Amino acid sequence: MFLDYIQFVLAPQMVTGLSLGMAVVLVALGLTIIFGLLDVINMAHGEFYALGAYLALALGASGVSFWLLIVIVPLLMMPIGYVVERGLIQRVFNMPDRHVTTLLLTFGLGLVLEEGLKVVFGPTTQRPATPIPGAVEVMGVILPTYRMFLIGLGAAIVIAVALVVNKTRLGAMVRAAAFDRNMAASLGVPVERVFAGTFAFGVALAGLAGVLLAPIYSVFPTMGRDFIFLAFTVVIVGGMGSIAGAVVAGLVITQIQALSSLVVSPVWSDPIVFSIMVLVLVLRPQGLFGRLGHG
Amino acid sequence: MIRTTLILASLCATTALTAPAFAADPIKIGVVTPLSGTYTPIGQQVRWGLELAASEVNAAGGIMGRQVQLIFEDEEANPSVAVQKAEKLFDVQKVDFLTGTVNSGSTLAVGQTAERAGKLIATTVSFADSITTDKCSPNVFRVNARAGQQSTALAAWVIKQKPKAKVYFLGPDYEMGRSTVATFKKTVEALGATPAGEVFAPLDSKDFTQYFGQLRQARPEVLYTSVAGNDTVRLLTQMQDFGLLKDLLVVGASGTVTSQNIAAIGAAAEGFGTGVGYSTQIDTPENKTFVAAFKAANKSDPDLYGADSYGLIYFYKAAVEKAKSTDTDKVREAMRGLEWATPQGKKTMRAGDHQAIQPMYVVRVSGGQFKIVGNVSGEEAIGPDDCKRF
Amino acid sequence: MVDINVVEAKGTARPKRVIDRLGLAMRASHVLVALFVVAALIFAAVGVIQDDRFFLRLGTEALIFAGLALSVDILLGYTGLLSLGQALYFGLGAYVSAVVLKEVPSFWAAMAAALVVALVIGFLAGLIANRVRGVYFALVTFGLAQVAARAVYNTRSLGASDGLIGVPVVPIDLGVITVMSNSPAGFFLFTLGFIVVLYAVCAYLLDTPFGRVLLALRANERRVPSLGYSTRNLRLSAYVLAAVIASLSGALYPMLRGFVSPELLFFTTSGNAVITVVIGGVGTLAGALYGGVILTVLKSVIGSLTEHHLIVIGLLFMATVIFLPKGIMGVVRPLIERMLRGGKR
Amino acid sequence: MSVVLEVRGLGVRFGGIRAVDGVSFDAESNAITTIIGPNGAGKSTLFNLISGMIRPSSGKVMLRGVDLTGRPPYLMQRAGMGRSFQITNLFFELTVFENLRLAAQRLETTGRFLLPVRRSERALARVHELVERFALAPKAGELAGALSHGEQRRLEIAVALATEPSILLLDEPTQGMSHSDTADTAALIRDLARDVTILLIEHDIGVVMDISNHIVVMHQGRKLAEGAPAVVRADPAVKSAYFGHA
Repeated sequence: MFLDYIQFVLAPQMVTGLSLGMAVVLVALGLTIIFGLLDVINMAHGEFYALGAYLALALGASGVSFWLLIVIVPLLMMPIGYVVERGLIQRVFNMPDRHVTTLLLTFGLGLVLEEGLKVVFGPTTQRPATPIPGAVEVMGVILPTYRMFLIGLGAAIVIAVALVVNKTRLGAMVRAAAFDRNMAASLGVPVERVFAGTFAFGVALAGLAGVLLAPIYSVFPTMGRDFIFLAFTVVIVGGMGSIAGAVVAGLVITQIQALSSLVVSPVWSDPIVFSIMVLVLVLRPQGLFGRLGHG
Repeated sequence: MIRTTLILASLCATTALTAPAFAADPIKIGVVTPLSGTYTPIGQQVRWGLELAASEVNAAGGIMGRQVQLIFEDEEANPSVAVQKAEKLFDVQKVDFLTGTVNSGSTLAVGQTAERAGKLIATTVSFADSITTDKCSPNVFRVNARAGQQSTALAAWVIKQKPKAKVYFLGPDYEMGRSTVATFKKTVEALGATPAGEVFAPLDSKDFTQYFGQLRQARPEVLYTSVAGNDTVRLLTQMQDFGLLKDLLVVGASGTVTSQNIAAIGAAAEGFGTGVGYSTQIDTPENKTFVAAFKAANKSDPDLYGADSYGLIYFYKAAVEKAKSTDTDKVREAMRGLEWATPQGKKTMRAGDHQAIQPMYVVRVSGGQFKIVGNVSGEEAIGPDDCKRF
Repeated sequence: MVDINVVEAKGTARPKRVIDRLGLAMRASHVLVALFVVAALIFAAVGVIQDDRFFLRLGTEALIFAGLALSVDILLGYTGLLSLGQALYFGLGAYVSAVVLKEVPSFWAAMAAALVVALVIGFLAGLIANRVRGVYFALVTFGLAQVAARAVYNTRSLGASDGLIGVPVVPIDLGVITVMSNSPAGFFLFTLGFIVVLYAVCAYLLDTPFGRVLLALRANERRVPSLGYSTRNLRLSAYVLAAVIASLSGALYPMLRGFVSPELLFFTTSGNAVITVVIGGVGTLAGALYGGVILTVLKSVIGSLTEHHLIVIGLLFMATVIFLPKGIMGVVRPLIERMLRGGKR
Repeated sequence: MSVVLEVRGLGVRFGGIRAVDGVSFDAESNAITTIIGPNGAGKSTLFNLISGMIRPSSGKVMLRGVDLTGRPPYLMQRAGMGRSFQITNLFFELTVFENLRLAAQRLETTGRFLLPVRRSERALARVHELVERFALAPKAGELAGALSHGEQRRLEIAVALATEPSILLLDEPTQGMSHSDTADTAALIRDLARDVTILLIEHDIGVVMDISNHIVVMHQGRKLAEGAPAVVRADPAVKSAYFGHA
């Protein structure tokens, strides 16, 4: 009976928690970079994620293979992000209350994008086929192949992003610009272009998350709202801009969510996540891992 | 502001100047339906069904020689907006009749507005039992099947397939989802099924996989679910990814798998069964004509929402022609006990609770299409009249 | 408008006049609200003459939501706190009022209950929300409202997802006259009066040392403690004040429409209130009233023309944030201020 | 002369580092007590400890015999402590007048807190007194953010003084000022000391020696020496630790 419980309930719960966790991490990754490095609250992040999924769907329908989409979609998202940053965010960047102003601006952008997706792609739900179908059973625990692949690829993406931000010259430039804009400018860093590029990078990551998650979570115009609160929670709990923080918080929170739905009613899992966020904000406002580029 | 006032004032002026209706004036039917937000696809079916019927009626000379005019307003699936738009249609557009609301909250709130304004409404979509039971209104009619009718039909069929079936229940965790599960559970248990367990997932769940362990452990033969829309897409495709659809009969509420999400679910929808008031497969000449016309007009199959909305216009036409008037009281009287023809067969509006009695079908997905696998007569499925207000 | 907040400097050879800019701005807001009231009265008169129902009741709804926007402006415009969950209190007031009215059809009982509940819940939630600031405050208020909405959505005794219908028409006994809540012109005028009173209370409070310290909080929170004020108490006071205003406005909703539904607590409601304030003009109070009317007219007009009205409203909102960061009042109010100053010179 | 402020064994640790360690001194009424020391000596931290911005891990702060240790800044202010900041810390979006009025309104009785501001006559009178004294009268209607640096530094002191504190903590009031402005400010501070006890942090050693009655020398978080200017100047330890490096 007890073994049964582990095999059928506890172990699958933890494995699926891990794959959901990786999904949240992928969405939160771009958010935390934009948040941490640019100090911009991108409320339209969920809609960029949706846009990526729709691009994948549209291109996939015209015959582009999934493996190519993983590369093409983020590349297509880059210029969109760049233009949004230069054309919109940059305009309000120096207004007195940057957090609130950029939050409001991107909130408006999210509304427009979401409705735009509906106009272009229609309101019905769509779904690309699972790129790698099938499942393996390990000691009675079912592991769908694509989810396993996603966990692996997600880990690789996180490591690659962390390396770019922390180890490359480009990353150093971005961090310098984030830490002290004026000082970086005086050192010859093209701050405005670096910021736009960083935003574009974050948007591209959102698009990549869209490509990878569409087969599991399906595609519809309001899909952007799905992960966004969870992603914001992860970013706050992990620490703004901290990649390691986002990973740890993403995995831990979804694990808590998965296991709490076993112990208490699933309906409480959202309030529980919310309470964790408030608790972290109160006890450790800088998040578990502190802020990137700010010691 | 002053300009705004002037614009509003002039708008008031135009409406007030509208002369009393002449025989040749069109009959106006207001449609308050979600054209934006999550329920847009349903609103679209409602719109297509109504427009098709109205154009047919108009081509055939209208209702009592008067053309039918549909006036659409977006209710954003929000009762507050629905009520505001309903008042606009009643007071400004002076519509004779109103329909289109989708979520039951909107139907109930708009029904109350109609009652206070002395007008009639009908829903073609909302299936919450309460609308024609404890929260019934003399001014509200329902031409579609309610949850109870659907459950009865489905339960009878399930038991025929698997007598004494072990049934697992999975619903969205909110009042509607819970009550739908409860209704089906009661009906199916009365017929000899044994419950194997139940779980309620939060509305808009991203990942249902966390409930799969419990599901597998219970080893049910039948899974009943009342999730809807995108949640169904996720539930069924994720079950497929986990290989859980093998040897499991999946059945659900009528809104679980619909023409809006069946394409997205794909192969994972195969074998899904539900009890509905309509299927494109109904083998009658009327239905074949309807399906063909609907497809030609909208490049899409009708679903139950489209068909029930289509039938509504004929319901209203029959009532007005019987009453020889569009007056609320006279039309209400005419509607009570009215029998009328629809693509899904003959429907009867029960006088006691304003609930349409209609034959029910059990349909199963096969090759991406709903195929009829069983049916229950209208009288068998309808259940008692629990409306005590009139 | 006799004295114009000019303060005479004492003890100097040449008396100097220092114009109190904040007082002047508040006076300009009063003028704008007075214009608003005049326009609303003309609107009501036209409505009565035309025997209109719909536009008067739509106007009433716009005023009720303007009350919600007013509460957002107290926080955002005067205390510097962006609440993304103000619908929590609006919905709270609406539900409390609906439940009370279904039991005892007394206007004053409903309002008193909405007031007390808002004070209690506002205080408790304020203790949580005010532990954090800035964007974190926005996210925490958002989360609080989500949790509350979910709770209502799942509570059978509150009608769950269907909401509560059957809120009766109530007489509002004002001593001299009694207004019925289903009288289009009567309830419109009553709501107008009610919202103007809410405005007046806010405007009064913001012109006291208390209100000025709130502004100081917005301008530079770090400096406030060394002026001798506890920032936490101030923020909590502002939060509770905003909760009460939102709740009292919400309490009028079921009287007008006869029902409440969980959608009143959803993010759309909070988001619309923020859009209202930003378009009308943050930190002007009058902007909430004008914004409320503008957004209602926009939604009603554009909503009937296209189902994609959210694109139009979204674009308009973005344009306001970029080009008119102080909203419509940011353009209009300085003109009024100049008039008021010019008039005195 | 009576002792206004007593600081006893005040210290704080950040992590393992003792940023301020067991500092004791007195500030006497109507005198200027100046804290000096090289960068990183812990002067600003000491100020933050005294004014409640940082909670001390040890020691005591007493104002006019009342133990205020560990109270939050707003209660410190209410107990009679006014302070200015090293980095100008004003309400830049508000006028000079409003900056001062906000500070002065604490002079009013509690009952006036919810009455219109124009009823706060005492506060308004105080503002007029201050704009004259600090030569800000012509600028009273302008936004604090629009003032020159020197004017902002003056306003910073005026705001701290507005509530008529028993002791005024000034953190580098001449920071970033030109020579002539510095001299004017020094004169102003000396003038202020006629009515109020002043505790000062100052870098300009000329100013320090010129206006201080009493000097406390800090070094690496500890008090190195204290005494009258002449005494401190002659102290060999101070010479090597401070002037030697300066």
